[in-house]
Amino acid sequence: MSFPLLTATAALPALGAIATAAVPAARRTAAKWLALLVSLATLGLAVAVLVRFDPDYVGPKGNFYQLTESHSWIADFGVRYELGVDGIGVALIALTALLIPFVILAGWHDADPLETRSSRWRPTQGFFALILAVEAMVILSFEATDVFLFYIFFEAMLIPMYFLIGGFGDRAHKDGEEVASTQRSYAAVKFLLYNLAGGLIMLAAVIGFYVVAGHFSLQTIAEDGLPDMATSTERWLFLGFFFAFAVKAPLWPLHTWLPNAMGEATAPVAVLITAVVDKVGTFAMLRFCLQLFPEASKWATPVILVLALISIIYGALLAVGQRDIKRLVAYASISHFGFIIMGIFAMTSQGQSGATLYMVNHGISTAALMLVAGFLISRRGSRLIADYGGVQKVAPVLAGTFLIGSLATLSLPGLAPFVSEFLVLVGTFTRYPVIGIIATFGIVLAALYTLVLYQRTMTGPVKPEVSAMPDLRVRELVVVTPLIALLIFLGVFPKPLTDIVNPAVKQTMSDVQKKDPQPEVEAAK
Amino acid sequence: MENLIALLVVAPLLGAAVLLCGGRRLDAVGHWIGTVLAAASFVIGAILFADMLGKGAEEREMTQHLFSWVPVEGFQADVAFQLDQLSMTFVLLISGVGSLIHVYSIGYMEHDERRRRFFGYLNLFLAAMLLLVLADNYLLLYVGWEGVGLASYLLIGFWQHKPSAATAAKKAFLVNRVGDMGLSIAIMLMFAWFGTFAFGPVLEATGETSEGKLTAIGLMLLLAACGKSAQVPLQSWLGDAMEGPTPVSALIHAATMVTAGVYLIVRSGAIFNGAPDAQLAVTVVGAVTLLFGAIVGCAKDDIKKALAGSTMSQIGYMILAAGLGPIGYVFAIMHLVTHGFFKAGLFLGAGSVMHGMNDEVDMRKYGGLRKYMPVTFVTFGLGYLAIIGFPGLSGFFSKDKIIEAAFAKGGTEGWILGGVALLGAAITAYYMTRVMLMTFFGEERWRHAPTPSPAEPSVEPAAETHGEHAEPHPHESPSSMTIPMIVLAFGSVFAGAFFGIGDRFIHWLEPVTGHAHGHPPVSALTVTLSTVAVMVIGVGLAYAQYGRRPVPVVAPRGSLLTRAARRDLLQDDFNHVVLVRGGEHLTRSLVYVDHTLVDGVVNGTAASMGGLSGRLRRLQNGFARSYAVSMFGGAAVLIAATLLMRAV
Amino acid sequence: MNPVNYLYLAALLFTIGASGVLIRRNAIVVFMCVELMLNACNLALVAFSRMHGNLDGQIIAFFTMVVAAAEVVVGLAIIVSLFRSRHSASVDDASLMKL
Amino acid sequence: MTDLAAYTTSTGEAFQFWVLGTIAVIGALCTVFMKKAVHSALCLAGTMIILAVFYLANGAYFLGIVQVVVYTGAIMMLFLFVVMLVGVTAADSLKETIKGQRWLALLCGLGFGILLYAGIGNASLNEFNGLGQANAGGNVEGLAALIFTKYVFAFELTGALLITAAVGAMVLTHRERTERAKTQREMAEERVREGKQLPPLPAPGVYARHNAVDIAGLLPDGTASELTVIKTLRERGQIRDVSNEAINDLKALEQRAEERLGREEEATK
Repeated sequence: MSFPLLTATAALPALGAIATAAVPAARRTAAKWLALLVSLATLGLAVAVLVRFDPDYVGPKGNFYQLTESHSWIADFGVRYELGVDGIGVALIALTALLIPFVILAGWHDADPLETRSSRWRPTQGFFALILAVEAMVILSFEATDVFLFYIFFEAMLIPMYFLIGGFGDRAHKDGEEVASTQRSYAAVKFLLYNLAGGLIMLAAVIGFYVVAGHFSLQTIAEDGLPDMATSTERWLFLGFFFAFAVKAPLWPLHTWLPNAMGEATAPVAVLITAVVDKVGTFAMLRFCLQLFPEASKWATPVILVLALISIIYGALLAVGQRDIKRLVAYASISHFGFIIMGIFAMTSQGQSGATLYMVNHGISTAALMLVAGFLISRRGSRLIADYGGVQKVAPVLAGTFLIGSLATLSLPGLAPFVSEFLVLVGTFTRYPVIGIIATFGIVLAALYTLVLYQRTMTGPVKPEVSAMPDLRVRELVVVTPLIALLIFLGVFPKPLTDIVNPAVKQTMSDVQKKDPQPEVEAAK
Repeated sequence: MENLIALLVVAPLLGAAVLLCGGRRLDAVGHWIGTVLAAASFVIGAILFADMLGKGAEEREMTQHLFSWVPVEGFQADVAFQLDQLSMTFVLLISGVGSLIHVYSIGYMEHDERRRRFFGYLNLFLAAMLLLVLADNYLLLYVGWEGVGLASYLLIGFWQHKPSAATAAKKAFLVNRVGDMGLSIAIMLMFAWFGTFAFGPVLEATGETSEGKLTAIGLMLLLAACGKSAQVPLQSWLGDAMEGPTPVSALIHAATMVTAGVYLIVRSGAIFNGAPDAQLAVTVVGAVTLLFGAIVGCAKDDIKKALAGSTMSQIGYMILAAGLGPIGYVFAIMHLVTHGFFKAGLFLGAGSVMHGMNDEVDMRKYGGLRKYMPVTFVTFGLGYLAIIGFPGLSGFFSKDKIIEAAFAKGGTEGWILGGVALLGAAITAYYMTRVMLMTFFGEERWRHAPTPSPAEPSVEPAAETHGEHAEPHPHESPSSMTIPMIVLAFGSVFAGAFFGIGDRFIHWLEPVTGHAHGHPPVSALTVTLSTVAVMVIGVGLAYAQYGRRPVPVVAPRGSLLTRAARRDLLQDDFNHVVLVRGGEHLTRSLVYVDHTLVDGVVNGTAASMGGLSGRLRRLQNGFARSYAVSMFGGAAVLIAATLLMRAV
Repeated sequence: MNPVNYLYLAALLFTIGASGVLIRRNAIVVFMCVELMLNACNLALVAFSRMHGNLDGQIIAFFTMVVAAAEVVVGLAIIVSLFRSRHSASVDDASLMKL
Repeated sequence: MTDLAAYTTSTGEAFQFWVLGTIAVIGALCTVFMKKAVHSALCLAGTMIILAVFYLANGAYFLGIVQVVVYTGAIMMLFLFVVMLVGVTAADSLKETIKGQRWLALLCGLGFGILLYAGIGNASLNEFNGLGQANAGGNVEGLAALIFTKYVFAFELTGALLITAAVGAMVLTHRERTERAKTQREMAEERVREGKQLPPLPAPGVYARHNAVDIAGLLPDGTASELTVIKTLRERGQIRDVSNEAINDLKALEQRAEERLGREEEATK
């Protein structure tokens, strides 16, 4: 029994959350630093996981999960505390552990007590403790190889997110006086209800799966193969799982909670939602829907692909129509999640590798764009695009970083998202040409909404309100620069990532018994 | 020697990185760094060129494999370069003209406090463009392809405080994106059918696939070319792109970037050879754009927009030639190079004129400038003679060849295309003469004209430093600007002769593109003579209209065609009505739908649930007796159940 | 005559008592109806014991009586205190369970 | 009674059953449908006595006696006491307040009865052996033997239950005065402090045409004041309201006065 690395990776932020919450109210700064250090230490552990991880490892009896830990938990129902990672999980754990420090750093002052009396005091400790709690749960749900264990954290995640969204919003300024947003609690409740609804349906499916299989363990399945179940049963269970993940992802038409949540939450929390928490949904589609119910997945593929396609075009079009910066980014994310889901269900190795890369890249790019947008908003105190203009002349660095974030969002070649998006498109195209071609319209629309956003906010004559706007501060530069560097590096040299992901994807492909369509002309290589 | 290839790209890329991340402390030396690095890549290109000349015609191609870019099951994209004669030609053109324009910009942008960033963008452009022509597979080419798009976006919108500039930049990028869509679909098709998208394998595999598939790929590539090279129907962005600083217009929107489409088609020649329909489409697009651009060029009073129109039509020539297949490839590239020289020269000339005239761009407020800026006059004049195809100058050789090739296509197509090309030549001569006369001859209309005209709000910092917006004082530009113009003038005078005489250029490119000698229905001599003839006619017309009579300062209303041409033949209006308006309506209605329908369904279910529970609540009226009734009924039901059980 | 008739009679009385519980509003009368139901049960029990020829049925009936007595005592006490607090013996007035 | 072991009973018993059974049913129905609680109680008592007779007829002598003594003698009297306490004459209307309650009740009762009959009907009740040997040693002894041997535990429990019930009843009903009674002065001060009804309550029948105890006196504006009737009557709701008549009389009086005045005015003209 070696050192339980995975448990440690998840336990550290959990303990950190408790410690942070325990810091006395007066010592606010101490709490911040504590949270930051914990998140950095977690990042260190995640790096350790990356190092210990061997892409081409195949365990005994074809159990491809690594760094496994397994203890009996609720023996009566065969629920086990069972952890293990494959390439996809490792990539996403790394992404999560990487983003959280930036989120904390970006939200450094978001939870400070307000100077004006107009709004209630918001406990700083709670903010950072909740963020760490979310990190712990997300990491655990990436590690869990026991369906029930996964379900627990998949649901528990909602609680801290609910408080983060409902408790800490933008500090909207109206003629100098701070006013609390009325929409915020609505957004938080909406977020909770949508995800709970999905979760409940999933719970039924989880129990159903136990009835069929007699256990919850993915590792057992990896070793002994799937339990045989009737086609109809498999399809029902698949739908139960998929619904929950589609809400979380979010897939059209279950998306409407995201714009509210991202619009009302502070930028760091919005990043937490779209870049970290939602990834659990898409990840779970790969891990559970495809591996537990391969036949049903293939059965549902056409419908899901069409929905994903709708998400892509629809999200992009709505992003064009937005007047609120953060909602715009939210709809852009919906469009991108459409790409991810499309790549997953295209059932080609390009598509699925692309989708996995896409999860990572979208996490980074959205974080970059959203955080810079957050800095911008915190300066002017308004989320409306119309309130900005000519920022580029006042704060060139801010504008530059914002532009790079936008270019990443429209997946410009040379930046990370391009690789994944193109892989997804190619992977889809080889099996479903029409859908692939329609999806390419998405890249034109992406260019439209990002560039319109940049033009309206950054260029043109300087608005008097923004004329005194300061450029990025050191703390903010520290947040943005590494993200941009990462975007460029992964865009030019994504090989390290693909090396980790490819074997896992190959495994998934074999689980669903799908082969890539072969080109009819075998060109001279 | 191969290892040098990467340096071609790396040098300017390094420059861009340094300049853009360097911050203000580099403002003093920024432009020098940029220029030196651009020149460096030219020098490397020259070295490689010399080395290439040393080898035999067949083993001149060299490749460099850097690293594996995106390795996924069956999908192998590498970062690898391929340098053959075709790429070499472009490398020299790009880095050469590019360096010259760097030098020119030192003077031109002197008064702009963001000059450092300007040079950073220029370097970025060079890097992307070189990557485009050096890539050995379509995906890497795509990177360069969008990279130049980005650079052009940044440079067109360089004066971002001008809303017009920002809009033009966005427009350019979007229209290009439509073309890029074509390119990416083409790549997907290649991957789906050939399992690869590297030049070599794909072009070999063309022999084994059906003509239909080749046609599909060809049309997608054509769409891409249209976007990048401003061909109908995606040409609308080029005119607005003139919002950028003039050096940008010269480098990107005249000499290099806009010709990328031609490169793409010539590079994919094997595909087009296998798909006659696609070729026909290419020629048609080329011919139409040729006339379109020429007509627009006749109507514009803005000197840069007039030149932009001519660029469009000249690229139309190239596309037309490229569409003709092996007969035309070489001439397309040849015209591309010569055009690179004289059009860049013309733009630099225009820039120098504007520099001397407080950035006035309306030719109706010029006139008689030849005594004030002699150097500009001479160089501009030589470029003018070159472009109208004055015998002996470079334009003459390249354009004449294309017209020949067009006739050589044979059949009615041949006649039509040839005729169009001839007509184009005539119109070219007409509008260029018009520009020439309005600018450098005639009375000095600027003396009374207050500048800048309200139509063109001159908010360039350069203009502000010129101080009072009173009567301009035309003056010759500094040497840093004139020298590049002189060099380019040399090029535009002698390049054509150097290439054309003895088919040097054909022998140079033949190994790559292949070449077939066409047989025009009429003798080459006839074609040449007629070309000269129509040229003379065009000049004569223009002289009759603008040389004899004085030019009105305020543009006359003009005929219907003229007014349409002034509005880019209503292309923008069409786009606005169909795309922009329609798009706005679509998005607005969608936002509404999302809020009411998609969201409403969910909220509706929630509300109905509430109502239902409200009704159920009524049953709980709190009266013990009604509870007793239900209990009693329950008991009865139980008994009934047991009886039934015993019955069955 | 077949002694089963006693059972029929018991059933009839029981039903009448039950309906009474449901219909009447006066708590005291409701109580009486409950007593009626209990008595009907007793009658049935006694008849059964006669049929089966052992005394267990009577024992149960006996216990029923005792429990009934206890129930009546407590029930009436409740009624009295209820009447004291709200000056009414109607069961409908004690409808505080309504939301 | 040793020859009871037969499928049919003696004709005497049959006759008794049919006569008394009918009366019992009638009594039960009256219990349910009598307007006044007292009547219901009496009818119920009658039914119970008839049941006692049936017990005797069924060989349950002890139970028969107990039924008469305990049930009819004790419990029903307890009922009557409570009825007194709550008010004999308080007749509650049989009018239904809850919508559909009555129909539901009757439906349920009917269905229930039918079902019971069906149940008894197809129950296999063919073996019939009288209490001959069971009662051989005397019915009471037989019961005692069972109670104190087989059912002793249940017996103890019921004893405990009875005691608890008795105590409970006391707790619920009996209110012991813990503090000393207020003196008149204290009450007066209290009244002043609370500022309600300082003078003594008005006497009943004041300003009214009657002066009976159960008629509320009228306030100067002619409305009846419940305070003038004693508490018990008030709580039984036995107040006769004559305020309207009084007010009408007042109106008539005024009208007559006006008429007379009107006539005098004409006379002055």
